[in-house]
Amino acid sequence: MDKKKPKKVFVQGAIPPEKIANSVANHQSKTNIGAHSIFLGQIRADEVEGKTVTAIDYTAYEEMAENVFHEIREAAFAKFDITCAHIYHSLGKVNVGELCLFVFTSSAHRKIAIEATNFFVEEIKAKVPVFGKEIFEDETHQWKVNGRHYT
Amino acid sequence: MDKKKPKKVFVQGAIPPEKIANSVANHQSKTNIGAHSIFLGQIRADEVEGKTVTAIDYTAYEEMAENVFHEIREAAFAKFDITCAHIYHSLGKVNVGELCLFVFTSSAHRKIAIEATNFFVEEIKAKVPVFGKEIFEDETHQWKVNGRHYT
Amino acid sequence: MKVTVKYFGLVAEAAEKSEEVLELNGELTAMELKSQCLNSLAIADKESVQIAVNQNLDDTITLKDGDEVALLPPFAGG
Amino acid sequence: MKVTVKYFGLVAEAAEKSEEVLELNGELTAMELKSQCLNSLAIADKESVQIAVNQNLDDTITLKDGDEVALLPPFAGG
Repeated sequence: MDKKKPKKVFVQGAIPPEKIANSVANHQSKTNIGAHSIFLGQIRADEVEGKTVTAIDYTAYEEMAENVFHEIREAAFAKFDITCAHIYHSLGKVNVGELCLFVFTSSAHRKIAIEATNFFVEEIKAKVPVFGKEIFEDETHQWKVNGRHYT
Repeated sequence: MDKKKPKKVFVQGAIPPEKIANSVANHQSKTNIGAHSIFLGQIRADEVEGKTVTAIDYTAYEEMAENVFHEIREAAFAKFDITCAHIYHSLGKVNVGELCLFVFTSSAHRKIAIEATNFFVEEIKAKVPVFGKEIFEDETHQWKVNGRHYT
Repeated sequence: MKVTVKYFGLVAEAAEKSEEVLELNGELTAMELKSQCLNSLAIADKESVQIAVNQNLDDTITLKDGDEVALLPPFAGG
Repeated sequence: MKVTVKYFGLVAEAAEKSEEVLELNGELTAMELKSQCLNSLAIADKESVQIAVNQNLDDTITLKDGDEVALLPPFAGG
């Protein structure tokens, strides 16, 4: 089953916008699809005590993270009548303005695709062991925590 | 105000996937954005009494439609703390597998972007005078009605 | 008085026209004009057709000279 | 018995290492090992660090020879 095949989620560095166009183009032959829902996470130039974030350096407990991504996929396919689902997450340094997360689900019907994308985004933030070092312009850093800025 | 400027929503024919990549790339300099939410409508090969849809030919009461799109934008900016919002809708013939609607919103925070995109999609379907002729493989047709297949 | 009537989608198909200018005598509401225009047309669900007067969907409006009226079948955008 | 301990994010930074193999004597739960590993580290919020044993976040597990243990600071994916 295509949908059950484990897929590699992590990509090195930022996710290029062309990847989104390519992913969409690859689904134009699937004529049972009526709706695509896409979520993109972009690195914000947050200010913390007068210093500005210039990049986030992502690391992960990779083996566990890939397994958790896979479990989230399985749960999503059990819960929602989606045709396809793709997730990509950056590892390594991603600069401000660049993309670090790309979630893409497709379904015959819009509400299903939209709900499935939301499910993926919330599950990823809550359950995947990914760590983010926010790097400031002066080369100092702090560790990002989900829910602190990003709600 | 950039956000208040009326923008042309209608495009002739299908929306190419590259348009999505270009739109995303154009927002990488806006470093207060943390999340993009995108919805894409794709033409489905629906079967109706044994015949298969091969394309939808869209027409609109264009002047009214552009005004309604503008009102929906104003309402969205009043309701949600979004940075940007873009909508594109096809006119003319769009083949099965091609894209007819592209909604793109951006915000500092993911929930706002996601809710704003949902708002746009629901409002567009309910309020914009766009008409769709579903063309079957044998050249016959029927008129599409929102809510009949597309819920 | 003159009003311009625009036809869209399945209404335009049934009417075999997309626009016409009508010469009206006396007071007429949007709803009355809609009935008059749809009366002779082969449309299964006339209830589902909305009428806009100068882009306003209120069908209780009384028409006046120069109005642009549109007969709109169910919306199918998105 | 031996367990491999992996350190991530701010825990790896504070520990100045990403992995080590520990030789343990006697029975130890995941929670006890976590306390032992974090004890000497300069980490403000030790409560927020989770421990996974063979990718399982249950910290009541009793460790056994060959386990892979990971010390995980708050997640920041997405």
